[in-house]
Amino acid sequence: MPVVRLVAFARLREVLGEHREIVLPDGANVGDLWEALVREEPRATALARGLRFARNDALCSAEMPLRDGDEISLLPPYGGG
Amino acid sequence: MPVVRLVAFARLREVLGEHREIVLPDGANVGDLWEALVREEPRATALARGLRFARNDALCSAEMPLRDGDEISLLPPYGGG
Amino acid sequence: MLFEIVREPIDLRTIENAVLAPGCGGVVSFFGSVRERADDGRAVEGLRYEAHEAMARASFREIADEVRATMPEVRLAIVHRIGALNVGEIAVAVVAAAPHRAEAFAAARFAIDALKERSPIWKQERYCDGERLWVENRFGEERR
Amino acid sequence: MLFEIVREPIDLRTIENAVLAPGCGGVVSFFGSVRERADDGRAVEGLRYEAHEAMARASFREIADEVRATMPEVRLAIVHRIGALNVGEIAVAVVAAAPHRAEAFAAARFAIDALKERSPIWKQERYCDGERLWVENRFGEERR
Repeated sequence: MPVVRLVAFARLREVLGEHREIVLPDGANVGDLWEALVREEPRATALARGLRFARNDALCSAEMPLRDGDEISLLPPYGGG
Repeated sequence: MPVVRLVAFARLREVLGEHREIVLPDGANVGDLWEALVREEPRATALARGLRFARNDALCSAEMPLRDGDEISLLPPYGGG
Repeated sequence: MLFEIVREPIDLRTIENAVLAPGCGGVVSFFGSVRERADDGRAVEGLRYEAHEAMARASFREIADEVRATMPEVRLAIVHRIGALNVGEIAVAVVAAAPHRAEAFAAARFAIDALKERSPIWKQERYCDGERLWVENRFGEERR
Repeated sequence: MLFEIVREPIDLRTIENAVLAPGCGGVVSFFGSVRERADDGRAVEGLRYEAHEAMARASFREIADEVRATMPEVRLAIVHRIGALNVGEIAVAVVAAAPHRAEAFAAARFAIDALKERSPIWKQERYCDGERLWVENRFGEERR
């Protein structure tokens, strides 16, 4: 079962905390991780709009399979500049 | 007979000198002044392309009549910036 | 060439010096600073920025690579500050140096537009009335 | 707002400070400096600029008036140095501050283009081989 490290930013950090480790079933992908987080913290549901994922510092899709040791970032819509 | 002060810039300054006073016949205009200068200094002829005139710090046409005490500037094509 | 996320005040001269070269006669600098009023007119006390730092730096380098693909002579720097900023402080600086001014303008404009669209950086406005709001960049409509 | 012909080195920070205002979040600075090579590749020792100072200052103010006619919130500064300049020194600086970056970019670009076209300023290039040449701005084709 893969253990991944989660990093959340901005609004999502406020709801989910900045860092945590999560254990997921074998074969789980990034979308499954998000579903698990939303079940645990329903306030995150409202923050799905415009959400992007990154795996080990590269943007990835919700279909990306998780591997043990991955760092998964949750990136809400950007506001830099 | 109007006496005008002539101010020349860049290439024209090198040929005509920076400042001088010139006496012109009554009724002369800025174009007449230029013709008088060219007669006196034929090297100025080659510098007529793109030449602009100003009378007392405002652009003017060659048809502008000269008045006693006018300052007439000879402005070759610009190169600022 | 300089691509950084910093926590200290931004010094524009240092950034300009990083891109200047004897062949670059035209330099365009853009900097964005904290305004005293939000777009809706509310009084702003300050901002707080955060970033995915590794991805943000990578996005700056990617933006510069794209600029150089069409304008190989352009030298570019992109620096964004994170943490707490007061009104008047510089949040972001983009400097483009090029032999000719058209390229310097085009590169600086492209870089700041691309940064707002694709760099993982977030802004929280902190208003004088105590409220705090995460503000997203909108597209097709300008915020700064 | 600052419209000057100067004989001393240009300090960009002073010019930027002259246009900064708490409501202006976006600032675009253009500066043009002396390149070590002319457009034809010849090695440049330095430049010499001269100006009809009163008319040049008046043209800067006129350019700023035109900018404000379409973009009333823009604050603009235009400064040109005259006299002898060495390679690397700043000849001209245009700074535009505005609430939004699109206007700051548009104003700075308009101002430097307009200056080259209509401000009575002349440039003599002095080459390392000893030759000196008065160089005109060409239009439809860029020089810097």
